[in-house]
Amino acid sequence: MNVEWYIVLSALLFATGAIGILVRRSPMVILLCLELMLNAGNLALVAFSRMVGNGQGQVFAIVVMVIAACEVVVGLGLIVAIFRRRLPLNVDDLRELRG
Amino acid sequence: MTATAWAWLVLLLPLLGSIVIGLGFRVLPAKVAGVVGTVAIGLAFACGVGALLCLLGEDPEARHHASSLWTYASAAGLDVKLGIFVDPLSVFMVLVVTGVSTLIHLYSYGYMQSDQGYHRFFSYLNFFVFSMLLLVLAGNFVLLIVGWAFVGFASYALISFWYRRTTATRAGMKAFVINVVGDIGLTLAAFLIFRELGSFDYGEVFAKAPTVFHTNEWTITAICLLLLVGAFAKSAQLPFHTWLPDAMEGPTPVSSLIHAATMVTAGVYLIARTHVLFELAPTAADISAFVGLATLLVAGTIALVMTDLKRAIAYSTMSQIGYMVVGVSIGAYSAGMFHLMTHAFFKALLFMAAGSIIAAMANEQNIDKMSGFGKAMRFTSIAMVCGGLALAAFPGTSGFFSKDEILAYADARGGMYVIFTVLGYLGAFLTAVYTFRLIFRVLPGRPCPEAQELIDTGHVHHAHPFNPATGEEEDTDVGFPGSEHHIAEGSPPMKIAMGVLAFLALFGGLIQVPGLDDAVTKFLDPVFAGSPLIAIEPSTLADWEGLGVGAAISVVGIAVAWWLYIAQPTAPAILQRRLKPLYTLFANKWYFDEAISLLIVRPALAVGRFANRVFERVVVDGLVSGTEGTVRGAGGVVRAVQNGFVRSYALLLIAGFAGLALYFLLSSS
Amino acid sequence: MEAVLFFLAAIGALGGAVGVIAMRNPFYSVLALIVHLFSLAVLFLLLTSAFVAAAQVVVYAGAVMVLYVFVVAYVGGGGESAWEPIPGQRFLAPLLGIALFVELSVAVLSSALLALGTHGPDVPAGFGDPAAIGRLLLEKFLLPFEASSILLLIAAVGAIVLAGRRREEGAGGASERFAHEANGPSGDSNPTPQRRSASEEAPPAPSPTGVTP
Amino acid sequence: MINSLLWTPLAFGIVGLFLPKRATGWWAVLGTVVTLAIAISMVAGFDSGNSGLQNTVDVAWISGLGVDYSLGIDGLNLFLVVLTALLWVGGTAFAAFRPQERPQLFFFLMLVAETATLGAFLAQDLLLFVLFFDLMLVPFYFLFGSWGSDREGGPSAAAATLKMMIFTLIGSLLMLVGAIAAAILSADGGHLTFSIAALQQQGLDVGSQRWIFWFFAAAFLVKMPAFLLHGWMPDAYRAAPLPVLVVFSGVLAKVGAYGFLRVVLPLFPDAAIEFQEVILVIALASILYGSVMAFTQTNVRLIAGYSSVAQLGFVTAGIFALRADGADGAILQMVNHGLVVAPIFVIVAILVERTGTEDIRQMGGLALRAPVLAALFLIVALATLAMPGSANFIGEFYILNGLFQAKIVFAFIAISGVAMSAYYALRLYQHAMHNRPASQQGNGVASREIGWRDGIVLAPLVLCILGLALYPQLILHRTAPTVDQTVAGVTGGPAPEAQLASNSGPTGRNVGPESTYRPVGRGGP
Amino acid sequence: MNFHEPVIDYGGISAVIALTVGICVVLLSAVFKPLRRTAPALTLLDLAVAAGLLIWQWGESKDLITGALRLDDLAISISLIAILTAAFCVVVSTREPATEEAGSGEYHALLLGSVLGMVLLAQAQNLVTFFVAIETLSIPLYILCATNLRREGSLESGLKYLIVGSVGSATLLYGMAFLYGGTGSTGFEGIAIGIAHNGVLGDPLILIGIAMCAVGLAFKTSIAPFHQWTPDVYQGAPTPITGFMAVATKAAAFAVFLRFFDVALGPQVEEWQPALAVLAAVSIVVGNVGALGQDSLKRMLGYSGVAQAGYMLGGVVVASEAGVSSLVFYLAGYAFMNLAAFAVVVARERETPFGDSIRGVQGLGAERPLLAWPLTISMLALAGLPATVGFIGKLYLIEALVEGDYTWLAVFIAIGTMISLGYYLRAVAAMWMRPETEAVGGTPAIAGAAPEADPIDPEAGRRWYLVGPALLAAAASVFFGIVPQPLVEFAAHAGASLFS
Repeated sequence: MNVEWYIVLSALLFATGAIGILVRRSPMVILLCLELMLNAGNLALVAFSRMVGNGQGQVFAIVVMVIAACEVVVGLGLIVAIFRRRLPLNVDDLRELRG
Repeated sequence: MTATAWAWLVLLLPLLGSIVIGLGFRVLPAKVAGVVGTVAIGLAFACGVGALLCLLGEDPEARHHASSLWTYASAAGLDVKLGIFVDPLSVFMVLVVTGVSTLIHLYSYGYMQSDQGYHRFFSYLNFFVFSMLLLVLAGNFVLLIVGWAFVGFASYALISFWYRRTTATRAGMKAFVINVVGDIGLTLAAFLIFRELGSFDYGEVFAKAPTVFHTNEWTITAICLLLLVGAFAKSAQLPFHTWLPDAMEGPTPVSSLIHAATMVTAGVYLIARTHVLFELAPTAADISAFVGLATLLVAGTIALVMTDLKRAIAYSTMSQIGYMVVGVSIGAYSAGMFHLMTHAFFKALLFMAAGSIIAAMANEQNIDKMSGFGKAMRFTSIAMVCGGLALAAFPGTSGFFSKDEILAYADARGGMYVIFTVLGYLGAFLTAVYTFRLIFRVLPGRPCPEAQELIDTGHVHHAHPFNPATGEEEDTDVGFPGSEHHIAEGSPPMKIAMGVLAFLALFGGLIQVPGLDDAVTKFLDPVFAGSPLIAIEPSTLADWEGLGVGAAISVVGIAVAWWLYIAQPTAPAILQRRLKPLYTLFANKWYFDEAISLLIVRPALAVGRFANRVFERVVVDGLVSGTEGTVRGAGGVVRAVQNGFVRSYALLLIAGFAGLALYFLLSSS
Repeated sequence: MEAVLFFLAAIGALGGAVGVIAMRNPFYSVLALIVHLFSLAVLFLLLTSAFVAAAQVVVYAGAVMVLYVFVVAYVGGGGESAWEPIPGQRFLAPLLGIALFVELSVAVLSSALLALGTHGPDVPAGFGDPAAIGRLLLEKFLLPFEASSILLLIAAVGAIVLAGRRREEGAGGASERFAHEANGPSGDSNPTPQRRSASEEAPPAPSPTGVTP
Repeated sequence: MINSLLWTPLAFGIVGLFLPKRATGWWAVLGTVVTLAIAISMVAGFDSGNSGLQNTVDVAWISGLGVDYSLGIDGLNLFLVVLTALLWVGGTAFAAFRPQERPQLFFFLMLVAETATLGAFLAQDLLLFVLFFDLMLVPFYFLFGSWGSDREGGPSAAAATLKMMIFTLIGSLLMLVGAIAAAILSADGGHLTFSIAALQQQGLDVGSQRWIFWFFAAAFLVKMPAFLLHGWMPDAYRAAPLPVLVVFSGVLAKVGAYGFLRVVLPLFPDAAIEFQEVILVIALASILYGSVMAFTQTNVRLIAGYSSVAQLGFVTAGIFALRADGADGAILQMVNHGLVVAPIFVIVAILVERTGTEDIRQMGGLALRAPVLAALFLIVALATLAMPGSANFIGEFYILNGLFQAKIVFAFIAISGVAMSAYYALRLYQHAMHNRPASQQGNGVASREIGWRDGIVLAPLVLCILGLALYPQLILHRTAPTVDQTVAGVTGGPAPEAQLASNSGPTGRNVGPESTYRPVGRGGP
Repeated sequence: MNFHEPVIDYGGISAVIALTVGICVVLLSAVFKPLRRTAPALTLLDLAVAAGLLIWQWGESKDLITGALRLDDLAISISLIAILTAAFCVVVSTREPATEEAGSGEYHALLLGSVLGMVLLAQAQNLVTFFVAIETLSIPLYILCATNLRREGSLESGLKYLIVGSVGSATLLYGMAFLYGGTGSTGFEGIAIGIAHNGVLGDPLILIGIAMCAVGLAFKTSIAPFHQWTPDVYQGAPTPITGFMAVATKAAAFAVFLRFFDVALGPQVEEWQPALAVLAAVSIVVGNVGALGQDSLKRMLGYSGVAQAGYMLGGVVVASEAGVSSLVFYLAGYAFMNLAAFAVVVARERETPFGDSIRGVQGLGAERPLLAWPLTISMLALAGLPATVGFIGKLYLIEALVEGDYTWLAVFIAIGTMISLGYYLRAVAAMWMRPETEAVGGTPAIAGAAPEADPIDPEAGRRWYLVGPALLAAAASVFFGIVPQPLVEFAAHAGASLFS
């Protein structure tokens, strides 16, 4: 298969993730959508790494996984904290700061 | 001591007097102030005589000296020195001014007694004399303008001397502003002269002018017309005359000195001084002559119907100045100056007499309410008659010779200038009529209550002073002579002043009688020596013919007045009804005030109101608030977009990215 | 054969992704994501990067997802109300998504880079196997490698800070001061006016006041 | 020397911060007096024949950016510096005589303002000029805002001041850009310098001159303020505390006009010639509009304010006659106007204290009990309306003459402003001093003679007016050389005389000896 | 195939090591009860050490660890700014509720982590390092923003920052992927060479990559329209953290912005220059108008930060040595101005019930001159008035812009500054020109007007650890406004090092 297929696929995933962030209101799902976007990036990286034939992209992808994990951890931590504060788990209700 | 040294003294003395009195108003007693003021002017007159003698000592060709103290303002090619120019003309003016002023100071010394503003009055009066002398002695146009404006200010200060009279302050403002217009005319003329001749100095200018300009070239004409603006504003010629009648709000000595004898004749002096230029621009000269003629007639007609004593005399002043303007414009320079001198005598005299009568009437100026002062105030009435005769050019009086000399010259010059002779005589007739109208209304007849009171008690009428224009009461603490004011002709100084002037008014003309002697002409000749017009010289015969006609006219005029106001007291009323439109025209002073307010004052104020109410609010503030509004509006938008929804933030972020990406895609090769 | 695999995996990945954003219940979204991740792993294998694929399965589908499941179970994944408070969002979001996709693919397809059209060069055996990646990590990318480890530490600390129960056992005198304040004005005892009373009692329920403009 | 002149006020101000409340005012006055002394000694030591800079200071300040700390005195700024020092003495003393709240801060700001203003006048480095130009505003912002008076129905002092700040900074920020652009473009790649003299040497292409000119013009016209850009003036003037207004109206407007002479003419000569008419039109508009507004206003502050708009219009017109005489007159007029407007505001303050109102319709009749005040006021009023015989007249005379010789039509329009000035100046005087006392119009007017305190503030200023009236040459012959050189730099004419000959038309055709007046010659053929 | 151990210049990375060690030490200090109180001191010590090591390396210019990092004066100067800010933040955080809730040790460890990220970011010259660093910078901040756990605003800001920030990172990552794909390299030089010689110059692939990286960085530097997180997060976060973010994040992000665009993307300068210029103009306008009429000082400073970022972006746009120097100078000055302001806000929100609302500073001039002066100076400096470092900074930037033929952007800066007076002077006016609002007792509503609260500390306005930093920062911003030469040289070195 040509590399561009992979890239286009990743673009599709990226867009999907973006849409998800825009339409979903549960912070958890939004975190999932972030994962989607990052993974799209990973896919692109790996595909390119295959294309240019050096492993740097793959290493990058691995690092990205780690980072994604970190973000997830922190994100979930926040969600738990919010839950503890008895605030609604809905990003639309968190809009005390505005204007 | 040279003539210029004397001249500097002449300038210095009144200034000193003014400063001393002004600064000492707390310490000097009133009498001292009066004495200081009068003496200062008297000494100035003496110095003037000194200068005269110096000049007479020299040969006629050399009778002109320039002298300067220090460089006043000199940069970038302009060079203005604090310099004076002494020649027969200026000395002549100096003598007239200082002479008359001395007498009027003397008069005021008595007249203004018990006026709270005594110091102020004399300080102003001295300052005025100083300014006037500066005007006549100035050695360059800039200094001329300075003097010009100073006299304007002095007249303003003295017109609104009783500054709680709103009418007085308004009149002062009017006089000042119109005079400033005159100054502007002079200033522009000076600029133009500088542009053409590169100098402001009389000497240089008059020397260069004939070599630089062709006759009637537009520039020189423009210069002369601008000069005329100045001259007319100062000398109350049409259409700048409206301030003069209002100026009568000032104390009577002021009217007599400034608005009759001296300042208002400055215009005449100016034309005579710059005759070199005017001869290069005959058109301008003729215009000026015709304006003078028009003023002469218009003012005469108005004076016919004026019921306010002082205003009537003021109009007659205008018309007499009309004669002088005609004279100096058509080339009868020495005649014009001669009339200026005689006029100073008899007009000052008339005002003094009027002053003491008005004082006796406790400020009442309406002649309809006056009568019978002949018995009540003999001295005054004699003085008034003398003045009247001179004004009416009664044969033998000073006015008789001076006026007719002008008309004779016009006749001699011939051509269209004959018009001036003819209409001049018409004016003379009017003069005779209105002058004696006043006299016959005021002096003879059954004494009015005030006059009666004077006869019985020897006291002038006591009344709380009021403003004749509005009838509102004066508050006497401002310096308005209070009800304890007893001076009419009472005080010796006033009598002396009036006496001397009466003598001069009657016999002052004898120094220049056609065929017998011509002191004035001979003295002034060197000044005008270069002028071709001087050559025109009416024959003595022609002169005497003119004198004959003049005499006849004046006698007839007086007779008509007698018939109208003594013989047939009802006649005037009938005439008024017969000539209704004419009468209203005259009574409303030919509607000049109305016209001016319609054409200039109202529009200016309207513009001001517009600027204030509309422009400032809408445009200027609009500029501010408009931009401010836009910015704040944008701020509102930004804050509205900042709606607190994290998802819409993400939306904007991605949208921004999409836009950026689009740009880059388009710019990709 | 490879093409078939690709398409299967692609469909899987895409389906998973769509599932993530389509499912009302977060729990199902998580499951959808797991599908997505597995199919990605397959794609990685197709791209001859075994190690990444392995990491994908182990780290992601394993650890991370477990974490998710736990949290979802803890906070309880309530569905979302259907109506959209932000005007235009529902319409713009897909539009932008599509625009994004179009732009990206245009960029890729219109690129002059020939290699894109190829399968990629023939790579030596062992390309992308643990040894190769390991060498890269320890030689060229030593620093990012170490740095990311620190990052993990920090994230862990963060998680503790945010989620850890550290109210009762105060940290030093200072936080004792703070502890008594905690149940001072802040405690439920005296609700101050600004407080959202609705969101007080029923924790997860979306509060009405939240969405009122 | 020049450094001490610049920094003395600041030094005194800082010390004053730590003095007890009562002492601080007098300390500040002392500071201003010392400054004045230094300034006067500079005049004494000034070489009037020399057109170049004198006792200059020039050290690198930010070498990285090519900014130097360079000061200097020449004909352009000499007397403006003296004026500044003088008016500050007056304003500070006037304030010191009255109780101020938070006096330390007040006088500190006053003195900072003086240093900033002096800096703007002394700076010979373009950026230093811009810096001081902006810095001037800061202390005045605080003085107006904190010590000013809110107006019921109008904006608060803070709001009015903010408006002023933004307005006046509009220009000066653009000016900053313009200054940098001017330096960089004229250096193009070479050594970057902001020294005005150096920039003048390097020259600038016409294209860039055009827009940079407007950036500077904007700054200066707003500061003056010129017609249409004066929107900030009314509110600010009504809010400002009067002692501050004395120096503000007296000096700050001049900085704008001065900027034209110091910066615009030397650096952008071609643009100056190209846009001469445009600026002249603005100037005329300012003259007419300012005058008209001045004689329709009833608030004394605004009458004074709008009259300055008109006066600054004259100054601008004089500068943009682009002739030596016009520019000479402009500088003279700047000093004169400073000398008259400051006492006017002092008098306004006194009037307000006496009558309790700022509306001239409520005043009147004060002259009766306060003849001295009336006399001083009269002198100032006459000077304001450029009474011939006053230095103001010479100033306007030079200006208008320059304008007349350069653009005759403009001169005719401009001169109408003179008549109007006569009206509004006298109107102000009469309403306050003459007519029926306001007491008879209902409200009580305490007609009181001027106290010795205000006397010693007012008298020196009036004496300066009189002195200059007698000998304006004092200023003219010191400024002339520099001005001539500056203008010649624009018009390219070498010397004023030659240029005069060229501009003043038929003088060339004068033949015949420069004899004194000898009545000879036949007038015309 | 055998393993080549990479050469490691320990001197070069000494600062990084110091910070890493510091994190661990501070964390451990939290574990042992007796050491709990020492965390701030340890942090300061560690920061000092790191700063010292960096200064020791001043003037160096070398690649570290196989090109992962580049240590040069630009990196060092930016790192120093970040460290300075962090130190300030530590001091001001004393007695900050957030530190109590997060636990002093953790709080400071996270802070150090963020600093580590910044130092790495300033030196990064390799996509992977770049990405890791930027995350190391951000993730601790996500947490720190939320550390004021009992305040809804704090949590909200944390979550918002996390979500939007991750979107930004994802975009950045994707862009990096494209660049890597287009050039086959992850090193900055490699990318530059790749772009120049792979025949992909101006290729859509590259350009999209650039666009995405630009978005990612614009987000971090809060350039409009990617700025929207800024006001909310600034307002919600604990004030000391806000101060830290406002300055340090910007500094680090701009450092990599410069390095990445000027070095790696240099060949494409023609394409990205105008785009960035437009972004700069947009954020100047948006930031300034947005800040008008904001009642929350922190929010106002947030918007003003957007505007200031717009000004600074100008330094990147011109892609010249002068640009870099001016940017570094401005950042340094910006640090002083902002820190002064934030210190005052901290003090006021602790001692008044108004939180960071502008009402909190009304009448400050009379009540607390020692707080009023710093805030006044910082406002005037931010407004770019003369005799402050702000003026010189603008001057420097404008000079760079004009030199780089971006005069129109300079004009934008001028106009923006004009608008900015509208809100900076509003604060000043509140301090000096309003009657003091008597502080009715009650609970201080720390930013976001949250109900939960600590009792008022009426002495907060006199605490040395609040007044001291404020005065120092203010003094510095005046000092460098009058004697800018040292700072100018500092910046000049930084600029030179990138273009040597």
